[in-house]
Amino acid sequence: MDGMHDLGGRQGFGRVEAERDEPPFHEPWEGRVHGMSETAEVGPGFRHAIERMEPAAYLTTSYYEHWLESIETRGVEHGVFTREELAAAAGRIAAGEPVPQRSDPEAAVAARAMLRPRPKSTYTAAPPRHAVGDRVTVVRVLPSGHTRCPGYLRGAQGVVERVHAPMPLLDVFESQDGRVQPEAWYTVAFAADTLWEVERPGHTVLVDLWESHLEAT
Amino acid sequence: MDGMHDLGGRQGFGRVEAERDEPPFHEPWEGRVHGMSETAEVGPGFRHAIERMEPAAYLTTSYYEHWLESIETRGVEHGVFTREELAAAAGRIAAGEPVPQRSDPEAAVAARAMLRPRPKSTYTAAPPRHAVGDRVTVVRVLPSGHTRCPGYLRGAQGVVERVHAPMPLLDVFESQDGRVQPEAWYTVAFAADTLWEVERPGHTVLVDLWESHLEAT
Amino acid sequence: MTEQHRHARPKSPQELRAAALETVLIEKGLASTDAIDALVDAFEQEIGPQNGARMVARAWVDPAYRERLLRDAAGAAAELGFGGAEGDHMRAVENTPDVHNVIVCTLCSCYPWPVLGIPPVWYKSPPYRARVVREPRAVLTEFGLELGPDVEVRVWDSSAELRYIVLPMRPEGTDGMSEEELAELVTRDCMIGVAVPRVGAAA
Amino acid sequence: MTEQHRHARPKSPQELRAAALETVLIEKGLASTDAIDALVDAFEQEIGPQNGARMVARAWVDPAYRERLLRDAAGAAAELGFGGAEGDHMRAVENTPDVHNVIVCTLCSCYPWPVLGIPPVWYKSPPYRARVVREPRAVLTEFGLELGPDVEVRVWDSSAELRYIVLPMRPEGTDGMSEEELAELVTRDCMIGVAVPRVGAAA
Repeated sequence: MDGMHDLGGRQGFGRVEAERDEPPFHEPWEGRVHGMSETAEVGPGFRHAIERMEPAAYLTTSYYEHWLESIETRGVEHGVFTREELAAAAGRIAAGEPVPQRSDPEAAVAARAMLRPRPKSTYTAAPPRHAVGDRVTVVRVLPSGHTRCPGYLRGAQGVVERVHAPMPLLDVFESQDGRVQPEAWYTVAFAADTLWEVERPGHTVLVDLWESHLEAT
Repeated sequence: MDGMHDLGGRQGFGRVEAERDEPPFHEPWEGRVHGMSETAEVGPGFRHAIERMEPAAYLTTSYYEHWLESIETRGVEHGVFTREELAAAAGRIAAGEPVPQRSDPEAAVAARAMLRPRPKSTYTAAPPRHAVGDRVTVVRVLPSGHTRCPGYLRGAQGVVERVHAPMPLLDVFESQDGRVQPEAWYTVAFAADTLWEVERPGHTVLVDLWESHLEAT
Repeated sequence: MTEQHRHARPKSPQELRAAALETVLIEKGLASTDAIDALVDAFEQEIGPQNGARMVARAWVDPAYRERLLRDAAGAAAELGFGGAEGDHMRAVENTPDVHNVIVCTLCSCYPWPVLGIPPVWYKSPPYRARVVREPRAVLTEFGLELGPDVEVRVWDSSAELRYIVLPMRPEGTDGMSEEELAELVTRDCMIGVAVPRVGAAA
Repeated sequence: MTEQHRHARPKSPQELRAAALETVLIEKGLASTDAIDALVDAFEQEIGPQNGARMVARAWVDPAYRERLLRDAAGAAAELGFGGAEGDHMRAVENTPDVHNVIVCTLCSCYPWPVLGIPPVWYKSPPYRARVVREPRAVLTEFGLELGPDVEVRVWDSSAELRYIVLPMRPEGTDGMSEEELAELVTRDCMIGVAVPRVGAAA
């Protein structure tokens, strides 16, 4: 979707401002949000909930505010909790009540295990239609919902750099309706000067795309 | 350029909020800005100065703030005045000094005449390369500077609906270097379902494009 | 009219910026108070959608004028004394039972000033500019306009040099009306294409 | 560690929102304090660019490991105990005298957590995501990295499911160094591709 999140190649942004010796979380609430996002089940569509943010809100809020928004939006949309429950809890916290504590040692072990090596899922799908070195064209009409194909590639021509084993097309997988559509996927190389008027010498942009994003040239 | 101004087809925006019985200017300063913009010569590039605004600033400021920004930016860039002069004047105004008055009856007459019928310029150029009914493709690599071709059309295919007499290509004309490149221009019709996944039934989007924006299909 | 305002302390940062800019331009001899006043007065007193409405009403009662309007809208506007900046090149696009037209400028806020005046804020807003090219029917519904499924919607993205005005269909039940009465049915929104004229519903 | 924080009144609207959300999730039994704590602790104490740096240093001293890293980065990470969320699929891309690699995620902020930790704010910021695919050399210059005109810049937009890490070139003058000393030269920015390792310049 052509949301504000689809930033590649957009102009008008200023310098990249890097902070020295940056901590993983700048405030404790950021860590709590990260932890909740990874461990609490509030339904699918993590990224799509962020992508649907109103553009000015997207640009003027921080990364972990985006995550917070995503958990809230999905929890409400999937019927896990209501806006009223969030507001009531905020009222109690603002009045000085502490955040309740709940211990679940098994969940803590499982949470830590998410950040250790684990088996990969494998999927079967039709054989890949493209091979390394093939010229491919990105489809021009991209999904209006979630997609892993950046808008700047619409209709662009590239060359297959690598072919990967099948994976679910995430455009569909994240669409919240439970469908899984495994497909071959590819790393595709694009000469930047076929995408934009760019600095010289030109560079190469490489993007991982699924078969649904591509047609043979 | 892919600035924030290039809004066509971008998603995530909310309802269109219409105001009843809206006046031409909501505050007197808006009228002053409109009048200054039309009558004071601060150099070319009116739109490009707005297009270069930082995206969040573009989205969170009003139309006449964009105009104000454009006059300030161009005045400074073209050496007409300095940021320091603007700041000093702001200090005097904030301290209670009135805006000075200057009468120029001839300029007032000329200003009003701008909003009356006036002769059109005519330009000569090579004959148009495309005719009504021709299929054309919008070029994929658009200018990184000012352009009148919206980004959502990159690489799109359409049909010439009308051919117009030559006009300067504004991509170049507004680029502040004085070049004038008259070209044939066209109204081109695009089936919306070739641009985006759209509502049914599909609609047609018609855009005025110059020859430089098009190639034969 | 602005004597009072320009002597009062600015109430907002924007007003202060604008006053500072006017001060600098005046002091450098690059702007004149009365030229700015003349433009403000023109848009506040004379130029607005009533101009376009007169053209539409004329086209409804005078088939030859309608032809000239559709062939050369700037010329047809000039016949009634309208023209100039943002209207040197204009085109009128005609609604029919099969086609409904809507005007937008996705890149900026291009608009035919001489015949419609200053565009409304919503026309200049990101939601309208972003959405109406992609989902015009959804936007029109928000304006209260439901089109039949067989009507082709044409969205004119006037980002170049031609300014557009919609020539709406003359509504039913207006047979006995004078040109002046007809003009009163034609609102700004009808000429942008987010509304259609209705008897007894004019602004 | 957060006992203190969760009993203090929130200092910002974001902190209040986050505390309200945690309250609701805990009260519904959908989250547990110690699972959240476990993830926070993991990123604050254990997981960070020091993991990726160990892999890079190993690859510099062990050609067989380098081969495995380039063929299957997730497998090579697992050899050192690193892996999991946002790193189940990883790829290492190797800088050479002719090719310089840079990592970005234009659509989101995809990043190989198990080997680089939480991405820095600038990596997640609109300026980096918008600009580095279009004008990487300008962005690299802002980071103090000037590449020769003959070097091909490859920008990897990791918006799908594969997470990338740059394998930088081993700098000159490091012949006598141990694997641990080498790892200290490898900063996070070197593995994103906005810097290169320099002797005496490590973070």
